[in-house]
Amino acid sequence: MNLLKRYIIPRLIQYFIVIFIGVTVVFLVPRFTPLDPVVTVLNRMTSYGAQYLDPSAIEKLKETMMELYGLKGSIWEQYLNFWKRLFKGDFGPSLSIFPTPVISIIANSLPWTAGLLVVVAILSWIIGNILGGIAGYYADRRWSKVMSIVAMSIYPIPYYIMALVLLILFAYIFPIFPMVGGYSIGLTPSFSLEFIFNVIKHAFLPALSLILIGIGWWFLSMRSLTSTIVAEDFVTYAEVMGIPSRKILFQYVMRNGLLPQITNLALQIGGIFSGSLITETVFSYPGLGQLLYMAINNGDFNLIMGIAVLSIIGIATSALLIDLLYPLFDPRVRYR
Amino acid sequence: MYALKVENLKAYYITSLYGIERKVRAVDNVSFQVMENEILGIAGESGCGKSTLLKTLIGLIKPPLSVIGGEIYYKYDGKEVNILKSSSDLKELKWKVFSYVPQGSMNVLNPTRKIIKTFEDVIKVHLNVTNNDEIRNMVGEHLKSLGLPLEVLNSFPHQLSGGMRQRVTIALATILKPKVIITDEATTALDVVVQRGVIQLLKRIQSEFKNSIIMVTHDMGVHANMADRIIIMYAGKLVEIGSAKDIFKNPLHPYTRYLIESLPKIGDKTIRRSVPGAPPSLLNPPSGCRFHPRCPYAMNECKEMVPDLIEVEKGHKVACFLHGKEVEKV
Amino acid sequence: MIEQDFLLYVKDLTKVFIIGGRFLGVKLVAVNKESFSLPLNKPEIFTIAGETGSGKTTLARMILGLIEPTSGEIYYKGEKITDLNYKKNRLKFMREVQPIFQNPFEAFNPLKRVDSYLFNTAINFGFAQNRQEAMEVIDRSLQAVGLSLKEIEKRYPHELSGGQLQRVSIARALITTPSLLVADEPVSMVDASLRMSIVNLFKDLKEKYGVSVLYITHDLTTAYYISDRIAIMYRGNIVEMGPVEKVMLKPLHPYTKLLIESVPEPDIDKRWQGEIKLSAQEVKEFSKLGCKFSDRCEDAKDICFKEEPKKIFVDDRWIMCHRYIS
Amino acid sequence: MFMIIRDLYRSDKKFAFGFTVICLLIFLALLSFVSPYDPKLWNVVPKNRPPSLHYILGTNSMGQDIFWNLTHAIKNSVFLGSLTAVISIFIGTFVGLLSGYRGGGLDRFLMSVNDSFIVIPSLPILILISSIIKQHINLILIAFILALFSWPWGGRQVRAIVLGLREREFTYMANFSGMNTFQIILTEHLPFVIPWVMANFINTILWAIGMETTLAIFGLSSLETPTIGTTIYWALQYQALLRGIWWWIFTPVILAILLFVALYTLSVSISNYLDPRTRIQRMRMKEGGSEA
Amino acid sequence: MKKLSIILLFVLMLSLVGQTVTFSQVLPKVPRNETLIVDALHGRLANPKDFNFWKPGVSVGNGAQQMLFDGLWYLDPQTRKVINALAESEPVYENNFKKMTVKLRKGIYWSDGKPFTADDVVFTVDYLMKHPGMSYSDAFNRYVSKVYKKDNYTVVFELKESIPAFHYLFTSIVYSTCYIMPKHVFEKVEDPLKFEFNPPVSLGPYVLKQYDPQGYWWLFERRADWRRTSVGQLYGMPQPKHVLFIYYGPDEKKVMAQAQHQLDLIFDLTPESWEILRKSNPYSRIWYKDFPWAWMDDVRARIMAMNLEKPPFNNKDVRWALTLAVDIVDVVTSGFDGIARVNPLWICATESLLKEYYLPLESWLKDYALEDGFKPWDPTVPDRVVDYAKKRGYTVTGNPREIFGIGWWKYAPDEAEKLLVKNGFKKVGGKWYLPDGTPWKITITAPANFEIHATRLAFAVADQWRKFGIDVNVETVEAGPFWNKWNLGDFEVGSYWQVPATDFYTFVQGYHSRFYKPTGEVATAGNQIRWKNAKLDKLLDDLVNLQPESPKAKAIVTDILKLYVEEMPAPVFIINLKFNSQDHYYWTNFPTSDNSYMAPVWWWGQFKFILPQIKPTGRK
Repeated sequence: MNLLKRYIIPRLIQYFIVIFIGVTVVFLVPRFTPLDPVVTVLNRMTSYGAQYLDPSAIEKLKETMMELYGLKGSIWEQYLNFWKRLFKGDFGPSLSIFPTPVISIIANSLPWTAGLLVVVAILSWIIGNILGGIAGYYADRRWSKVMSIVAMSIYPIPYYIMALVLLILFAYIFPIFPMVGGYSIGLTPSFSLEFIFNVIKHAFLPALSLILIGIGWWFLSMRSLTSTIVAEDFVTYAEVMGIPSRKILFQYVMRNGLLPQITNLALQIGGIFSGSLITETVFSYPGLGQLLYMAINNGDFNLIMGIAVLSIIGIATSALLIDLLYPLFDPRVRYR
Repeated sequence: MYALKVENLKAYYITSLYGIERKVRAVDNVSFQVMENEILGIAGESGCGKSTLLKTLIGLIKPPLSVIGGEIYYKYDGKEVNILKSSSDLKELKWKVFSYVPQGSMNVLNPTRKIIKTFEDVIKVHLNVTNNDEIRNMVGEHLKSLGLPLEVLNSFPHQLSGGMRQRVTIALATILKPKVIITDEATTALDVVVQRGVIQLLKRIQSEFKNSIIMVTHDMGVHANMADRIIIMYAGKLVEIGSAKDIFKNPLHPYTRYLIESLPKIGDKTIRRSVPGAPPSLLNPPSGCRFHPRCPYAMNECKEMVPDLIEVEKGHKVACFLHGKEVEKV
Repeated sequence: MIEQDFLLYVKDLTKVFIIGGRFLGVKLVAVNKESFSLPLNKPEIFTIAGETGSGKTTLARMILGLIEPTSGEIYYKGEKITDLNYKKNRLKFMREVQPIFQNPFEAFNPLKRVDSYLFNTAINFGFAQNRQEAMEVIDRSLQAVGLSLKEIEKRYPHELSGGQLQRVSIARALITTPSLLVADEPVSMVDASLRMSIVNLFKDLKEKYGVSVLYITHDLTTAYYISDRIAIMYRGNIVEMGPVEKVMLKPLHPYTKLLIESVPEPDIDKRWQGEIKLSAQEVKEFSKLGCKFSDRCEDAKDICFKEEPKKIFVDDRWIMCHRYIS
Repeated sequence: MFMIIRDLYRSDKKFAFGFTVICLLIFLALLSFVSPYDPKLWNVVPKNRPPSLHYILGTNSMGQDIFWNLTHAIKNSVFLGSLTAVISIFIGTFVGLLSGYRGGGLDRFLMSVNDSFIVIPSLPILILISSIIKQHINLILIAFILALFSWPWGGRQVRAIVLGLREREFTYMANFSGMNTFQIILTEHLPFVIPWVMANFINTILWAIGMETTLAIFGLSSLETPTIGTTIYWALQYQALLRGIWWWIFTPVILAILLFVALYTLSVSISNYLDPRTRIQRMRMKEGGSEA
Repeated sequence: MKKLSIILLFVLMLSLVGQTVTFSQVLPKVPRNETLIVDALHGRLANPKDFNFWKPGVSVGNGAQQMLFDGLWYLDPQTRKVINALAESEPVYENNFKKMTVKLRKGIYWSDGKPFTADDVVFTVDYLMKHPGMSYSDAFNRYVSKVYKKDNYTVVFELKESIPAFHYLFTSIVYSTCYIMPKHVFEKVEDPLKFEFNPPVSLGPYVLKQYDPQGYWWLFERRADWRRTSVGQLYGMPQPKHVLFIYYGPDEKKVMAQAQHQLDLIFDLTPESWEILRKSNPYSRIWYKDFPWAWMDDVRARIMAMNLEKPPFNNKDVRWALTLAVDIVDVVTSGFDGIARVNPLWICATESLLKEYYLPLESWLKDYALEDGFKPWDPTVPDRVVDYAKKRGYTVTGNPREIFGIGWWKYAPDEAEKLLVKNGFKKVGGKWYLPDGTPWKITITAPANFEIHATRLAFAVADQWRKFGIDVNVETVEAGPFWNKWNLGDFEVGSYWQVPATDFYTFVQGYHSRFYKPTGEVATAGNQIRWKNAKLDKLLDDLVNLQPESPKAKAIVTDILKLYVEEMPAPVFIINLKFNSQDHYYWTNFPTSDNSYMAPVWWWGQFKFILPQIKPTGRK
């Protein structure tokens, strides 16, 4: 009870405030711009020459659409409506592919995004941190320096180029991996071995490209974390005690270095809801990122809001969870 | 019979930072012996080089600290081993022949592991025991003999009080029953009652195992309570060595005298004075006797020549021109 | 109003901290309904002594207005400190009450020149209008601690010894000509060989300038050496309080006795015999029922474990122990 | 200043490397002022020429000299990054200092705002904003938008450090010296935060350049202004990769890597140099004083 | 870093070697040689399973309108021929265009076996009228007073007013049209806005076999009863057993896919991508066998639209001056490597329209003079482009006038200067100043990423005007904001595609001043340049009451074109280019310049009529 009152409730209040401010900002940004989804849709229709109409009929169409899209009324009314709907878990219909509900569009793509990005986040976290920890602990060795230089050089490569080069290499010149999609055409999604293997094969290049960049980042941050931990008394004392360096590296240095990285990992996993735009573009991989980009281009407020709200809730929630769960990882926070 | 012998040890900090080079003569030409079955106290102000001396004794010589000259011999299986010569010997000696209790036990235990894990690590390395139950029994026995509760083994360092952590560290340092236990200000940050407990623990360990303890602290009260012999260091040099009785009853060096006389006592309100002036910089130590700028008896020769450590009485040595005219040979 | 007769009057002061992790935090009564006072007209050195976690530093910080009490009041010359600490009055209050901190190397920002604090104090409190005037004021108070502006001008903290720095720190406090110095462990980080220079200074201040000193320490030897009265704190309570000669030479409370016996004396003829009981988990003691010392007390009775003893006045001192009640 | 650089240059290999590369890049950026071609104009040189003596880094499909365009790109990218970093660091540091020192309600308020900006998915919102204001976009505007999303990270970090400093004795000492909030956070706390701020500053530069590149790849940057990002954009537009015009596409990539490595190593060594611990150590070494 | 670049260089070297490597992987389960793989127009779709085309947000270019739906008529812009699909013949108007009778084709069946009858057509119109928010709902409500069937294969529309072009609502002219719904499916649907029409019941010769829930591909299978469709009746069996519509992603990937013969038809590439493909796949072809390769008979052309309400663009002389300050050959060669057909008039210079409108107007153009007597027409353009092509080493076969257009406006900076000076502009130190003395700055608004040719035209023209001495800035704008700016008139000069072709009749109606909206309001009728002209109104009033393709109507169109030249409201530069590459590896006989039986367009509904005419090559 005391714990609840003293810690959890204030933290929850802050959680809701942060979500509230975040969502409000995201709600307002597109609306304070000249973007008009109705005009966009109308234009797409007329520019594809879809409707051979007397111009006066287009006027009428415009009216009808305003009505249907729920864009009538002041921003304030729209804002209230938005929250009302949100509490029911409804993001409304998509405006660009009216009237498909935003939630079903998101639900359709989310598993792909989540599947790829969570695996990638965890893999690159593990690999990057282990390599970074080793390189930081043996900072004076030649190979450690080479590793650092490689990581420093891979990390800043614009991701698009990295992805494209991988694609050209392994899907075109050596056509080992497929160029498009989440699984082969003609296969039906199932839990068969064939299908799972197929999915992995399709996800391999997207994952590889993301992991390469991810490793670079974790490597660099872990290496610098390690270099401070190495100077801590308990590491020196372990050395004085004659404990072998491999053990010191893993049980003393990395164990302590990983703690702050857990928070970062949680934030990263919380952030997957906005998808990975470039990966999806280059590898034509299913996911939320491209949907969001299309939504932005088409002024699809509801879809933008849907994805952004999920993303905000995702990050805020994982920050909350990691705050609450952190004591499980760090005994220092548990007992003090 | 000595357990540890230090000869002409010179340990300097040689640093080069952003283009400035400098040499701090933290330990300058120091020789002494630690006998078997004795408690040797080392006293001195902060910055006198006593911690540096300990670092070299446990082989923790990392840049910028480097040993310029001298020897450190440990007795091991009846042989003399110079740890400055061979790093594999040093590795062999660690924890079996000498162990170390550092200052500030807060930071020397891995904050994310339970205490027992650290015991396991130490035992696995040095004794080739791999069975965790066996280790647990061993450690349990040891703690029991030291009068420590067994629950500490399943605790994280942060769950323990400062005094308990310090005692756990002592248990860790004595688990392999080393010949020499080196402690660095092991009681300084503790409250008096706890300090008393820790001192008594060390004393009991010493009387049980008959090993040697090197006890570094600036607290003369602690030395008075524990030490068999005491070394007084000043600005990187030994100025006086003698039995506890000699030092307290008959201090020869003016610095030693100041140290003892400046201490207030409960029940005694007579005016006490500090040692005048401030400790010297080891970067540019004063010429001659390093104490001469603060010494009321300073003579001309004190400013120019360095007095050698000479034996005035049996086992009582002092480096002061008031007591002998020998000049140190470099 | 009784509180107007005192320089400092502390009444039923309590501070409760919540410490520890987010899940398993413990309520910790750092100071438990404590009262004491310093006389207005006769300057004195009043020592609060105790071990780590006894609440003495918390007490000092509450008096300085750095943390807020959970309950109880502190009066300075009859005015409530909580009122004095509102923005407007804060400067006025600080002019009267100044702190001396534990670690002189911590109390001066290592990246700033030492004299900047002196100049700031002199100018901010209106004792000088410009740098020129300030120099005089500063030099005067530095002289009082046996230093001069020349010695410390443009020096960084690391260029001075702990003793010198602590004297600068005292000189800074003196600039505002305070009536009360709150000195929190002022010598514990100073080398033993230099300690007496500081301790003697407090004596001088009291005698020459009529400054009262609240001396907070765990070092009983210096406490005995300079103080007029002493309060021994244990786990948030003053267990014994009275004239220093009485309390320290004839301690009545078992804890005071243990404490005084545990001071290692620089006398090889007075080595300790036997062993003492130590507690493993101090935090638990704070929430203990009854007398907080009962677990360690050699002749604790049943009542000691159940009921918190009341304070009584015995032999010139206040004491908090069941043994003396009846 | 010059002395510091000289000392650093001599004693710190990392600094020497980073500084040399940065100087080289700055030199290239300065060359842009004597560039013989206006980077906005097309068809000023023959198209698609590989590197040669006459065209050091070759020419692109729009008839521009890659080397001279690159000098502009460096200037603009570094300007963009620096401006973003200045704004972002200024806000973040100030918020962090104030929030950490004052605590209480103000802290809760500032940190709620801070966290709200952290949870907002920045890339989509950046794309949204820049796609809307695309037509007005210029480097300064991009810098402001990027700064909007980068300050909270620094703010949190600074606050965390200040929370530790707030309880330190010198803060109390400053308080009892009659200093007010702003004096305390600026003169007492800021110096401790500076190494983080420096590291953050350089990281923000790198982040901003990277972000601009990402935005540019989607055509959302100021396309007529040569930057590392827009150079890549045009190279991709003209399929430089598949057409084998490698000198066009790899030049900005290598430049990005060089800039990153140089700034990263500089950030490590500068923040090490400004670290209070090493600063004190250094002061001690200059003046003498005790240690050991 | 060095290593990395060496590796990448190695990659590029390999890419030349690797071009011939073929690997079947996109379709492991379906025989490749029986499948046609088509680039999906809209890219990835977020609602791939929704085939209820009559909802406003559903896109049909990714296979639905080509494979599944069918309409009454199609008008092929390449040949200007009308294809009677579901209708048996062209519509018959009566009662001064207030009644339209349609005869339907017999023997057509839905893919679920139900016959197609007049009921379906009547139902479609009635149903849409009843459901506001559905496409065409507003249009039908505006025009139709009654629709009924006369018999099972005759439908009668009674209209509220006289509309000679009402049948255009059911004619696929440029992109899409009102396709016919299956009555037996939709009559059970209560809220069509929530209905997904999946699985779709098709009237076209294919059925949907499988689709990617993530919206990257759709696989269609030929109906066993393909004979019971309009396509089967008119052209015979569609050749591919399967058709796959797939979105590969950015151009690079489309190029790689076609080089591996994994993508037969591409929607549109950049010239550079086409260059790569041309060199790496000998089977790839667009339209012309040689230079300029591209298909240039699209139904829109690229203009520099000026907002005529923003000074100085409200001045005819300024507009003419800006036109004459442009060297079109320079624009075409620097911006498009010479791959372009110049398009001087306000109607697309397609293969058929060149003959129909341009050639008859040629002598008028030659004689046309500005007010000061300057004759702006320049017939030398095609020859100059050919010269450029030869210099570049390209071969050009065929008539340059047919390929590159019959001419454009002269590059005459002197005359341009004269026109400007006349209006008070000043040129000082090579820079132009407005009459009020401020430097002349023009901002060209161009699409950012979604219309690469428009963007390039903007940059190329900007280049020309800068050389002329005007400070030009090109702002590239993303799709969403671009539409907004475009429609609100928030631009000075906009680079866009905005010229009618076969749809001239309906297109120009929007320029009638009745529909005029001032800058700042949405130009719903399409007059984004805010052109208001009394003469034009008069011509339009006449046009609207004539049957679209009648000779009288054509005469009025010609008058409008002349008026346009006089006013020069927005200079038209080139016709849209399409690098819609075909791979002749598995399939051949796609429409090309030497076999131009139909527009080579896979994103229009009429693509279904190409399918029976292509031939397998027999390669496996």
